Amino acid sequence: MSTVNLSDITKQFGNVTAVKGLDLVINEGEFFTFLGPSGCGKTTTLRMIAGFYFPSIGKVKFNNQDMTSVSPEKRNTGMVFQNYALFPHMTVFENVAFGLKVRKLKKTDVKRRVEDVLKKVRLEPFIDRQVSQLSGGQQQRVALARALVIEPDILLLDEPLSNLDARLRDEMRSEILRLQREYDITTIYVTHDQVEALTMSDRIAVFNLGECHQVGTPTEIYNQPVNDFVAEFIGETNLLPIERHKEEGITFIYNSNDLNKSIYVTNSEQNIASYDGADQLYMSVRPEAVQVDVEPMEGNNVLSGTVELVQFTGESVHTIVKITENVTLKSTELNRGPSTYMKKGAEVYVYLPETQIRIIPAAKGEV
Amino acid sequence: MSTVNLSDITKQFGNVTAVKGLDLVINEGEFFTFLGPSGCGKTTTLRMIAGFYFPSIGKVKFNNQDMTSVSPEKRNTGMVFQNYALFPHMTVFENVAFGLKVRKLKKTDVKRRVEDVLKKVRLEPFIDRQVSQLSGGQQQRVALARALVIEPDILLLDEPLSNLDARLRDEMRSEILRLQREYDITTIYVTHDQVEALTMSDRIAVFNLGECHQVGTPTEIYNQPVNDFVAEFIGETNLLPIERHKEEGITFIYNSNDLNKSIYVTNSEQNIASYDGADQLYMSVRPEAVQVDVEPMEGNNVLSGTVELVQFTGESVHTIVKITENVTLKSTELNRGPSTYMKKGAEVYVYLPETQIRIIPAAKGEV
Amino acid sequence: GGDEEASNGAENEGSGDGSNEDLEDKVVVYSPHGKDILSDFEKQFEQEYDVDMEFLDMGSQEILDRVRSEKNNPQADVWWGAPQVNFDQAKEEGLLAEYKPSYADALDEMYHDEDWMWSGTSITPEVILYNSKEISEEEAPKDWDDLLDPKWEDEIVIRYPLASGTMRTIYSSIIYRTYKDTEDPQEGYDWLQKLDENTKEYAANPEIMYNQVAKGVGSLSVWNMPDTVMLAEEKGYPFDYVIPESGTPVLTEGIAMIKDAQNPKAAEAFYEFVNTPEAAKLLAETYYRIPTRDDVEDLPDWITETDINPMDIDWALFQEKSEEWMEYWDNQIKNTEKDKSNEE
Amino acid sequence: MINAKKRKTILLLIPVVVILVGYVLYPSISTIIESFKQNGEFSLRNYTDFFGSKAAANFEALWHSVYISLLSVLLSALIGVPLAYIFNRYDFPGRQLFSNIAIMPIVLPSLVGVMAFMFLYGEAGLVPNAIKDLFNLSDVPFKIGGISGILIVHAYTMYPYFYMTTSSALNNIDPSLEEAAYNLGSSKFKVFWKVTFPLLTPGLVAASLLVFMVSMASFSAPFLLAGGYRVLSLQIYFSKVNGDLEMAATQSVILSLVSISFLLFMRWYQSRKDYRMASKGIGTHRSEVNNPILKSVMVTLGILAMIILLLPHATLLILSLVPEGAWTWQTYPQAFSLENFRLLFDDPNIWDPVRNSLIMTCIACIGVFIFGLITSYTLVKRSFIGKNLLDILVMIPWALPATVVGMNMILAFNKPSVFSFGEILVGTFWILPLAYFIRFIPLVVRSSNAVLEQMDDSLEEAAQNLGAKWFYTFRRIVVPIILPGVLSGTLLAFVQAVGEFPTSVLLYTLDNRPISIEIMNQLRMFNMGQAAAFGMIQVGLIAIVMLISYRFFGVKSENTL
Ligand SMILES: Nc1ncnc2c1ncn2[C@@H]1O[C@H](COP(=O)(O)OP(=O)(O)OP(=O)(O)O)[C@@H](O)[C@H]1O
Ligand SMILES: Nc1ncnc2c1ncn2[C@@H]1O[C@H](COP(=O)(O)OP(=O)(O)OP(=O)(O)O)[C@@H](O)[C@H]1O
Ligand SMILES: [Fe+3]
Ligand SMILES: [Mg+2]
Ligand SMILES: [Mg+2]
Repeated sequence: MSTVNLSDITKQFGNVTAVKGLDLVINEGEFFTFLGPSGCGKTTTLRMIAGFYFPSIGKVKFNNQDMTSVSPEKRNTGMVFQNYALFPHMTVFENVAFGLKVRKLKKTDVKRRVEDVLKKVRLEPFIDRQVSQLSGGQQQRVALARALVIEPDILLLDEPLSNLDARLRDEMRSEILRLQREYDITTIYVTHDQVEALTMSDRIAVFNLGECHQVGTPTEIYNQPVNDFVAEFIGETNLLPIERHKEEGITFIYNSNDLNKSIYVTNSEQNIASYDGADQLYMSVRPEAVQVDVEPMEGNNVLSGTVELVQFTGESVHTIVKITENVTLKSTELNRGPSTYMKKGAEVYVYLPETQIRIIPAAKGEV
Repeated sequence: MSTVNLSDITKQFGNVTAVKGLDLVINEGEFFTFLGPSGCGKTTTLRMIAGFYFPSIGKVKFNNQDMTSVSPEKRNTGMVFQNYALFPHMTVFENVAFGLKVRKLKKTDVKRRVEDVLKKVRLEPFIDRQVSQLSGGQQQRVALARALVIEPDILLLDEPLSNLDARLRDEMRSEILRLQREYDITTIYVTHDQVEALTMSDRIAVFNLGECHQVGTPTEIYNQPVNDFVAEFIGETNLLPIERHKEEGITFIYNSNDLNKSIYVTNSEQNIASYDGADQLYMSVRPEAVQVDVEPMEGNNVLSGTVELVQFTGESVHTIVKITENVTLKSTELNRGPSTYMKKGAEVYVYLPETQIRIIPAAKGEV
Repeated sequence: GGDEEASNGAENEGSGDGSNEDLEDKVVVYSPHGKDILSDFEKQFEQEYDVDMEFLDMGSQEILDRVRSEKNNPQADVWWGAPQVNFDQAKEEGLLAEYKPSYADALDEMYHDEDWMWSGTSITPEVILYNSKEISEEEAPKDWDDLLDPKWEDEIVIRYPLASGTMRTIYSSIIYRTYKDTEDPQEGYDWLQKLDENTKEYAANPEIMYNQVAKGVGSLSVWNMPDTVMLAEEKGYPFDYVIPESGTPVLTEGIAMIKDAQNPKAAEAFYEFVNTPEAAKLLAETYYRIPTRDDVEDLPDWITETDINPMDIDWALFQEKSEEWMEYWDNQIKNTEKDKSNEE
Repeated sequence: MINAKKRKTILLLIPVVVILVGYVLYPSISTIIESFKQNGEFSLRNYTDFFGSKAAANFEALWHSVYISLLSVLLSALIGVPLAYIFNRYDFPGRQLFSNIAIMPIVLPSLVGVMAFMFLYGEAGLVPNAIKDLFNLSDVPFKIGGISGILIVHAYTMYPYFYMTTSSALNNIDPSLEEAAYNLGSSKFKVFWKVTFPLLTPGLVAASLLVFMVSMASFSAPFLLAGGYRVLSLQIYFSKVNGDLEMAATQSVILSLVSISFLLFMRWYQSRKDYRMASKGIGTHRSEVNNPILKSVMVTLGILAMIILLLPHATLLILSLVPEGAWTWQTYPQAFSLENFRLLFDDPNIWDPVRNSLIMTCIACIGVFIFGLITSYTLVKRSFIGKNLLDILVMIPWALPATVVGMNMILAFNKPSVFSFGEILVGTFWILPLAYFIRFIPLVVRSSNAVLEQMDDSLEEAAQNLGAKWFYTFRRIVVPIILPGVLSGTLLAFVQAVGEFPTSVLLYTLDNRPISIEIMNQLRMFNMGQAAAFGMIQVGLIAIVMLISYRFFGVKSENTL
């Protein structure tokens, strides 16, 4: 178990800057997730921690010990690769035992520890199989066991679930979490699946274009995004450009040109992100906060429109409402049976609760 | 545009039966989905329609014309492969033009039609790129364009989105739907992602172990599954074995041994699936129908338990409640901000609405 | 040579001057003579001297390549067997050492180098070879000029001259016949031009040439007498030969010492040994080689009974001119189409 | 700061560069220097001569060489690719056996092999005469010779390169690509021509390279079958025969330059397009073929081809069974006996050459296996400046004519040098294994490159991440994974080294005379039958080695390259 300390890390490949001025502290025993779209530098950062890349600028420290130029085999990290990287010519046992044999453990110790960890990942019956005879999910668990058995200080996982189907993915998520808690290892997890990130992590760092935009717990990130990129990338949202108008007690009033209307927002840390005077501002409302009704509603933040599309996803139903030519809003309701679905083309009223709107600046430094 | 008629199809590989006695009619212009877990025979069925496999028993008809043993190049189907199968040595233009050149169209016609279809999939600027220089989503659209440009009678898609990340997947879904509507082609779509199946399809066939369990519209399948396999595979559900007890007006009463309690269910087609006397019965309640409260509730179907886990997924919050040693129930609520989340360990009451429970038999023919 | 033979040396009776104490332990011989001759001589030589003879058996051209490449660190002591053109070339490149054998007097001056860089061990007169199944003795051409008769069109198979010392010598001799008077090779070129017209194909190596003549693809060739006799008598080829009446080039096969050899004394012993009258007789009787020495008695009939009319040859001129002549032939005369049959 | 990775790259490069420089570049330099000398002084005369006074002959030879090499590439491809297609795409009884036979031509000893061809297809050959007698023709219907002879022999002996690369490439092609083409409505032929064939490009490029270079440097076929036809490799020989060594060196340099240009051209050609399959391992479905007529046509063609391919071996066998004198002027052999074998076995030392060849080839193969592995690893998995140069260096022993390589070796190692540890190597046992080693580096490196390129880098990283040092990783992960491919490359090197003649004849000593020398000497003594018998021993030896490596190491000849 270690803390990981990245200070002011920049990594360049030729003239591509993959990571820019990154500062991060990952605490002991934490489940920390790097989240971001493809190509934002997640893998690069992870590989710098593992020692496969060396930062162009900056320092990597484990427990205040400088590891910046230490070679990978001396770092004692356990990595699970996106494609598992299992050794195809070895059995399950040999794959898992590899790291222990390298450490010159006694044969009996190796056997005991491999059996232990395989029991933990529930693969004991497969111990003598060739890895090619395992299903995707099983292979993933072998990779996990192989990384865990050496009792690494830090566990690194690079999109380990991205090739699995939805059901298996669900299963593996709880498996990974269970094992992480059990071994209590500092874990860094890379993904671009936000549901995965939100359900599993203690804290999340959201990346874009080589920069880290926000670090926080899942609910912080989802409920209080610092800018439009984070709001849009994490979960679905309705995003509208707006302008600051005036203050009325605990309520701020913003103007939306697109809607040609004022929007009222409760003035609280929850609802207003910090921004500068120069920033372009957006209002973000999550679909599940948007209330749609066929009955007329009174009060602030009520708009009217027509239902453009009703989308059934099983658990919930999305209703997409067209307000003006340029603005459509999405609302999500739990599925309560077909009788409760809106009809396409219906005239409806849409209410955006003042306490559920968040005002955020545009992300800086975008290209 | 064609109808596709599969009658009594069985396909055997050696002594593996991949598909068993399948009867299906797919209507003109329909968006039809094969849904099922890995290895259930979806691909095999699709490939029999495309002509890459020949059924061991049974007939494949397009528009009442027997195609059972016609070779693939004479069927005029357009297939999008799971791995796209783009020709790596050709540019985007050459890939898309391939099917037209085979048909010996004039050069100018080829050019016009390729440009048309590339405009439709929004890839015109990339027309002269090598396919390896495209991102996953763009490659997917090239594959789609290549299949569409020959104006096939039937469009076949084998898990086209399974390699893409969540965001791209969303985007591609609407793209595919838009194009299918625009060209109005009979489309057969294979997936094991239920959200995909539910949001896109006109009708869905649910497969398991080579057999088709249910055919219906997305809401039918989700709200009125015919057996426990379908209920469990499509969406999340709380499933409990129960026994028929008695009838009380419009309400049926069932006994759950696990809960040691009676469960009341409205007697309607919505709530009670057809079953035989001999069948093992289950009650299925969707998490979004389960209501959880810290305040005591009165009436039938109210249980009490403790909160075991609260899982935040962004849009919604899952609360897992332990009722007895063997029974935990999952409840889903929309995210209304951290203040509304349950606390782990809290004593709570759980209500299962009588109108939202569905009684289903165990699936037959399982191994 | 194997060690088992070395022990035989203990019982050697000593020979000649019997001064083999100063001889080195071994002698290395490069030779194209083939395993039969070489092992035969190895046995005899090792019996006589307490010296281990080692031989490497390879073609003359390869020997030259090798000796040349090993110039700075010679591995061989003696080079036994090669047409004199090869020796002349080696001499010019400074690869050989001078040695005048004890039997020098028995050699016609035609059969040794003027500086004693090499000396002849056997002679090979060139003859017209014909397939005795296809052509009767009467029909066969009697002289070089008869080969130009149009009736032999497409009947002649010739070993490709550029790759063969023997053939180069024959071609040069033909040119030299007139050149020695006119100082102009043109007449000779014309002759070769006509020969080329009658030639069916050029064979790349002797085996192919034998095969093509034996099977009747062609029925005439020019080749050396000893090989022709050997093939007919030993291997059952339907060959017979005619010695051109007007004279024929007689090639000398020789032996030479390698410069800076590691075992010079043993080499000298070997040099002497292979050309004793007994050895020459053995070579003639068993291996169809005509000796150069004029003091060998009781030679087989096929040698004594044939009347060879040696052509008068200026070897120094050959050495100087042959490259130019052959290049002319190669570029101006040779009909590439005939390299090897007409193509289908 | 030099990071850990760079340090290791440098450590790896040191042995690779030392060996390549010491044993490939250093010997070749003497040829280059020679080419710039005229009567011992530096001058460009040879080059001005080459392009000036001797231009007519040289250009003709150069043009013929290139022309023949290109045609050889084409013909070999025409035989190798369809055969590979039939044997890999159609299943029929005996397929495995036939696909092993398909590489037998490589086993044919070079000189007697060509002779066997003449006995088979020459004007007096078995096949034309059999047809003539069968149909009572007045003349033979066809015969080989001249250019057609060279080409046929080249195609016959070199098509296995295409066969092997195509086989392994075919097995790597994602079948869904072909299915996509069928689905779009194209016919079988179109699919092959427009999709399958272009996707074979990387393999075809590798094979073309090997064939082109071998044909450029090929000696026995043009020499034996068309002695007067001017090609560059023969020009070199004749220059040498004429004693013009400097011109020979110049011509060798030009020949290698042409071969290396071809190498660079092929690399450029391959890099123009992308042939990597987007995804591997999915789409393992294979469509079912049910056109019985097509299948039986293909299978018949395949079997016929096999019979034709084995005819030269059969001829060799016949030759070895015909006693002396029984097949000289006769069209057909008159008698059969084991006489030749008996004569051979009468010699108590008969097995010496076989043993020598085996030992030396094994030593060379072990060396070339280890060195090829490391070199190929460095070339494929490491990035450094001068990679292209290193790649060219690796191919030089293949681009130079074998005789030139042999002469270079003598010149380089008949005096003490650092690379020979202060010893004189010429005249020792070790010079020949060293020569084989150098000659066959390119084969092993090429075949290892192919497998290494397919190996995922993350496997090595995973091992490192688990704490394994580089060498441990290399030994336990990299080597076992790529072993099959490298072993089959080594097997190919073995097969060729056993029959290697041109360098052997220049370098062998009494104690290490190899099989090929023995065969050649029998031939020189006009013992065609015994030469053939010895040839059969060589064929048998190689067949046994192939069988053993297939049985015990699972090396499939098709995996090579
Ligand atoms: N070895 C490399 N050489 C050059 N550029 C590189 C290299 N590795 C990564 N990059 C570039 O650096 C950027 C970040 O890459 P990285 O692999 O870290 O992205 P990622 O966040 O892991 O994306 P993904 O989700 O697609 O895996 C990309 O623009 C990529 O093209
Ligand atoms: N060519 C084949 N030979 C033998 N068995 C096969 C073959 N193709 C498929 N099968 C078997 O048939 C069954 C159905 O396979 P199929 O590929 O149709 O599944 P699928 O539903 O497409 O699964 P997935 O979601 O994993 O793609 C599997 O058990 C599979 O192993
Ligand atoms: Fe001896
Ligand atoms: Mg990544
Ligand atoms: Mg499938």
